[in-house]
Amino acid sequence: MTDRQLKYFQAIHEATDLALGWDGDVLLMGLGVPGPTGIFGTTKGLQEKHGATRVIDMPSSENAMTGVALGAATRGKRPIMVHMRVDFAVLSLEPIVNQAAKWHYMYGGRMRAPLVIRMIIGRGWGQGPQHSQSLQAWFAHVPGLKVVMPSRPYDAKGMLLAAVQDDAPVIILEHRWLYNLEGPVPDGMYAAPLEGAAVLREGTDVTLAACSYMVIEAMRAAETLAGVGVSAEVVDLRSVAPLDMATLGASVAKTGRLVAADTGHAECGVSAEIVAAVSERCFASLKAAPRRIALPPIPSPTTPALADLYYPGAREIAVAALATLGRDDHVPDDPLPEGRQWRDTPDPSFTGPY
Amino acid sequence: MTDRQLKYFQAIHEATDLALGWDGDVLLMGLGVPGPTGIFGTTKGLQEKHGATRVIDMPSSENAMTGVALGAATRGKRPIMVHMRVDFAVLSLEPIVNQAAKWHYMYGGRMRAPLVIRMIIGRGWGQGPQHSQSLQAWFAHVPGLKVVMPSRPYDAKGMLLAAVQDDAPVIILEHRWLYNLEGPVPDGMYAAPLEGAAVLREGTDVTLAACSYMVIEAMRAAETLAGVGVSAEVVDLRSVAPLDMATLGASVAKTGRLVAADTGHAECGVSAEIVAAVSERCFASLKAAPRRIALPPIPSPTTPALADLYYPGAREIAVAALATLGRDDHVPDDPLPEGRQWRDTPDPSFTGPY
Amino acid sequence: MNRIRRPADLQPQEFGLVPSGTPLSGAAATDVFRQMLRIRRVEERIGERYSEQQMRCPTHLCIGHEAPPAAVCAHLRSKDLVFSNHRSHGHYLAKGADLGGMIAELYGRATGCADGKGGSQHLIDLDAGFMGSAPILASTISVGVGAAWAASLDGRDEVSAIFFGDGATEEGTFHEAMNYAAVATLPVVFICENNLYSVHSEMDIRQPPRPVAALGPAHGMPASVVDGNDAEAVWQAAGTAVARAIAGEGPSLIECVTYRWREHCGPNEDLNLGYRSKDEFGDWQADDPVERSRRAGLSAGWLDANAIAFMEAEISAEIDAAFDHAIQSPFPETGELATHIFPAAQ
Amino acid sequence: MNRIRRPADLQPQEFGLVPSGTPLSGAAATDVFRQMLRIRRVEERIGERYSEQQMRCPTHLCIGHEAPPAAVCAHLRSKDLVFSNHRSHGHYLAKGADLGGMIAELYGRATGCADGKGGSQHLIDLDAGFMGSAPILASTISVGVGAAWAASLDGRDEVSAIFFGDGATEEGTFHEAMNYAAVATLPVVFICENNLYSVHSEMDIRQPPRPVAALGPAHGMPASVVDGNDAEAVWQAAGTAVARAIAGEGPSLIECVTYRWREHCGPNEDLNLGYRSKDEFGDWQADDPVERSRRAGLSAGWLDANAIAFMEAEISAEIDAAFDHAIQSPFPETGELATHIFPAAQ
Ligand SMILES: Cc1ncc(C[n+]2csc(CCOP(=O)(O)OP(=O)(O)O)c2C)c(N)n1
Ligand SMILES: Cc1ncc(C[n+]2csc(CCOP(=O)(O)OP(=O)(O)O)c2C)c(N)n1
Ligand SMILES: [Mg+2]
Ligand SMILES: [Mg+2]
Repeated sequence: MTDRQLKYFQAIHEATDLALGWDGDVLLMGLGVPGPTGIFGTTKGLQEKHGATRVIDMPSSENAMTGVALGAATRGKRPIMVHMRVDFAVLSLEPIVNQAAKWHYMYGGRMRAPLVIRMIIGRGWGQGPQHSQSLQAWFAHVPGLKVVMPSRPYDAKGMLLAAVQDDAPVIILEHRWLYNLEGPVPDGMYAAPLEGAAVLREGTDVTLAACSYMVIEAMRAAETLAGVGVSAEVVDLRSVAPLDMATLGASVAKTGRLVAADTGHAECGVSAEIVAAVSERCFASLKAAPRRIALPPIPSPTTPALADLYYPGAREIAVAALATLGRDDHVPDDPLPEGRQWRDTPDPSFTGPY
Repeated sequence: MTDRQLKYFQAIHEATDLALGWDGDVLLMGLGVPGPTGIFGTTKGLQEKHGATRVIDMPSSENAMTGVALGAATRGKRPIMVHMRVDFAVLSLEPIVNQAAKWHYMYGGRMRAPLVIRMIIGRGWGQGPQHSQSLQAWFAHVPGLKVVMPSRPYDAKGMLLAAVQDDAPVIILEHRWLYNLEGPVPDGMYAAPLEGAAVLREGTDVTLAACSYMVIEAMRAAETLAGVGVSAEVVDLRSVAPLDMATLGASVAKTGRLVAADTGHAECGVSAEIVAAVSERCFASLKAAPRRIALPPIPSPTTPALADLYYPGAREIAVAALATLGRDDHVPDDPLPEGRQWRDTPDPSFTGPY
Repeated sequence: MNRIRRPADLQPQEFGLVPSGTPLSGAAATDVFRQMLRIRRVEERIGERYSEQQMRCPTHLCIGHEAPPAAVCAHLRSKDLVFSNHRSHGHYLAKGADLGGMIAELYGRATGCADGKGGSQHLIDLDAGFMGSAPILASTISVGVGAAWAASLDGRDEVSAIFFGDGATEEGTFHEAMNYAAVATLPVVFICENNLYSVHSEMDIRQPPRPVAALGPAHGMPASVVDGNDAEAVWQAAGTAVARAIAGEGPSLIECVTYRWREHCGPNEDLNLGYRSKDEFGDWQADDPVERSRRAGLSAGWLDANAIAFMEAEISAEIDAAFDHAIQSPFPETGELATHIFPAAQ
Repeated sequence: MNRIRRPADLQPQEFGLVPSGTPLSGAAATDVFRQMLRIRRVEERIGERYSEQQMRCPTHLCIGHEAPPAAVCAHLRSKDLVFSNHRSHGHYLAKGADLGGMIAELYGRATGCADGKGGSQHLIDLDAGFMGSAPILASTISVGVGAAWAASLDGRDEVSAIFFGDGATEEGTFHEAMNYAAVATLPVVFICENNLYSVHSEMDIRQPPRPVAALGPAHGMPASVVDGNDAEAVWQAAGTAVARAIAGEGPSLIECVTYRWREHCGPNEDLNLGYRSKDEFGDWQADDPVERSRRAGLSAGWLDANAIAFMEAEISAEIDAAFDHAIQSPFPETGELATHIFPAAQ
């Protein structure tokens, strides 16, 4: 592994830059893509570098512009479309789900739609009910889509590069709170597979299966658990469709216990799929009831006073993990950093409005 | 119970007629609602009876017309909107999910949107990839929506009447293959609760938890199972959001075994939610791995030659139930009725094109 | 504007799109007529045999709509692209796509143009530049615009012709797609086949009293309303629109007013439903686009009875062969169910 | 049409919507001016205090946009309804909604107009007829049309005024909603605040060179483009549009060309971003709608220095009180998290 460190958003920027350089058919499009803030830095300067025909801004027409991207993809282009919020992409579900996901199949393999759609999951600073939805379960429910949620800069770059080279439509969900986190990122082209989970921490007592930002919380939870003598294994799903049941199964076979943590809602969510798939296929391995950590069935409130109660984190994961061991130790919440009243930002550098 | 028999589509028609008569604020809208075929008979003649201002056709503008219905609902109206296919309603997810589902919460309880949206799940006669999706899981994933899937004429009428009287947005998914099935339906107004599952057949060995058309298949499977000495309990979920965990839990506590059958896909689907929720909360009761019967992760093919292989039914449910008992008896498929080559219609009366 | 209910109500109107002026005559006229006749006969045959219940998929016949596909596609080169909707048979055939593959597709056979996986609502023939049809209203419109975008990015001289109905213009995505085609000055021809109905719903409850073509200028492109049963009128409007696209002058919108003869979906007539009167239907049948073209050809002399008889014979032989091919073809193998979910790496 | 980049580029144009002709003077003019001044001061105060990081929600200030809310709402009765977008403070205030509830909402307090659950992007005050704002582009437009539909069904004399930006007109649902408002002849006034930008994106890449107002006739309703920094011009267009709605003549579209002074979202200026020039910004600041109205009033005599000084004092006292109220208000209780997910039976 390299010791070159990049932030998550820088890794996405680098991958996009490389992809645009790698193949002249790669296109980058989205509201504000060429703009001065460049989608939180991930597309900044790329129009200047790769040209105004290949890196384009677009009208706020999420539905048709997705169809436009699909049409370009059917003619050999490899568009990357970006949505600043998952909530906006809800307007583009028809072309994604009825069309792009099905075209290869419904035309008997004659059509290919190599389409990459990046969607950012909002959180914090009062994003509220319409700027913080985390709808990966919807996409994972639909055959014909590959759905990935990189948690580390290495995957943010490598999976985007793999997605651009894949001929299937790939949905990449990026959690806003991962953007400033740093990690090792090799330079140059490399592809991180779109399938396959990663064991980020080995353990023997309980499996913490998480995706996206919840991987960060799961790693924190594993630390806490280690402090009370519990050895937790952390599995970063990386891809939510398909799920890597081999890795999950092997981990649960070892630990016998499962906590599934997702950034979305529990009901018919990714955490439900994990628990269901493990219960179906690894039932004999399970020593205790599996648990889900996910958003409560409540729209996301805006005021920090309620948002702080809304989002589960490391503490809730640790409590659930202990429960699978029949323990109910009190787990204190990590104290608020000096001078901060709320937990509604990932770090003090994040001062809104976005 | 009454011995008055109605078909499923007649029960919906009767409920709509009664609702329109019950309260002058009830409105009925949708593409083709007043048309000569009246949404497979469910809205036929209602414009003539209740007037062209309250029973309306609409432009094919699923997105905005849903917003229009929401706007009318915020002003005291109680609109019932109908989509001939779930696939068309995909265009209206933004107003349903970002808006209607959240307005009561996000405005601190000041807004009410008593909105009923009926969506028909297509199947058969080559409905194919874009006319047969069954996306109840998407709605069940979203807080603020009530999502019901009546399987019997009694509920088709009673739950629609309950939905119209409820102040929350209610999504009703109706499977096309239920439309001609008959059952007892009391006349006059009555409400069947929007929550709560129903045990349609008692049993002791295995719980078959199903929704919508899969309840019919589950009942057939229970018959088959009885023939080989297995006592299956059939639970009709009725509502997929919320799920009735009390009834499910009690049944699994008795049987120790679970097969969840849904008309949609398995991944992050309703069958995943059932298996996950039961595994989480009733783990101690489970004697064997729970199983899911759902659509394979494949778009729906058009040719009957593949569609017949695509849809699981009573046979697959029975096989899964036997597997939970460690048995692998051969279960023959029920023979094709006299003179029929395909299983792509619910009965010979169904001769397409829809 | 008065609503169009009968052929006589139609007033052709230009919103910046002027007809080419070139008369439709000679070989060009004969070809357009032959294509219209061929589409008519294919649809009639499907209608005859549909009740055998071997074509087990929703099927939308375009009898009455023959002029727009034939007259527009007459201007298209094989490298040009066509995108279509649920009522796609005419567009598919006029673009030169394979009849055998279409009939086999309706029969759900492995030899179908989509391996049987698509049916009538999902036709495709890439070799012919028929890029696909899909039944979700207006959904292929933006896709066609995207294909035109790719062509303009690559400097390929390629036109996207996108067919859709009047109902499709009520979908927001149609407006979004028109807007982008204009913003990017793309080589697109939007063809609206306005047959006055969306399933059984007439215009009054769906659109304000203005021609669909009025949307063209509002979205930054020229448009016109033409008599969609007059092959020459469609041909002249399309001539200008295709030339503009090729010249890099951007998109155009052509509204072709026409009429559907059969039920919305399925093989039968539907006067029994009562949503349109026998009288109205009669007026439109009297305005038969195929017959009008035949009469024009006979009087202008680019057609004669022998030529027509010869065409009829050729066409019916072609149709016989296509149906035989379909019926003799195997159904897809079991293994086909799970193939083509994801594209294999190339 | 030439793109509008500077105030001088603007050419007011009528697409069937003629100004009322009534001069804006006297008490009516004073009220509009006072409302504009009030909106300006409220937004300035939010801008000053936002950096204290106590208003922890995305906030879109409307400094520069004061004329449309003030001049349109001047025609609305309390029973009329307003629907709004993300840049909603001016619409909320001009409709007479409660300032204290708005500031408390920005501060996330239990006394907020949405109990703190909504924040700046989800304001509401039903008593004032402010039906709600939401930040998903164009999404409240169809909702406003639906409210007008309910009013017309019940024969209630009630107008829906719907405010949105130029970017929102790129969303298909805007077109679908316009179409239906025209089909059903509903009492709706569509007000587009065209400030030339969608976040940092200029018009050229988003819309063809035609006024947004050109969409009106295409969707069956009269429209006009007016100088959105000229309170009187907006007021006269709105006068006609509201009168039409009340008379049952149906919807109208008013495009008000104006300019945003601060960053798209947040309290600061943003010339540092470079997407618009200092020079361009300067021209628009010189075209300050509040200042223009002030000058008009002083020269016409319906304003004098004392009156203005008195207004300033009243307004700043009102704002002080609103912020004090907000800051002294409690945050929502823990139990509030799970209340109002579903409406309780009534
Ligand atoms: C999004 C969507 N809504 C509704 C339908 C159902 N539908 C199928 S065809 C049709 C009528 C379309 O009318 P038009 O576009 O005028 O085409 P025509 O059938 O008249 O040729 C409708 C409403 C659909 N396929 N897709
Ligand atoms: C559907 C959707 N897409 C994108 C966004 C992100 N967004 C928020 S405001 C905005 C700009 C809107 O521009 P305009 O409508 O002109 O209003 P303005 O901010 O200029 O007043 C955008 C793109 C959104 N909120 N919703
Ligand atoms: Mg039509
Ligand atoms: Mg703007």
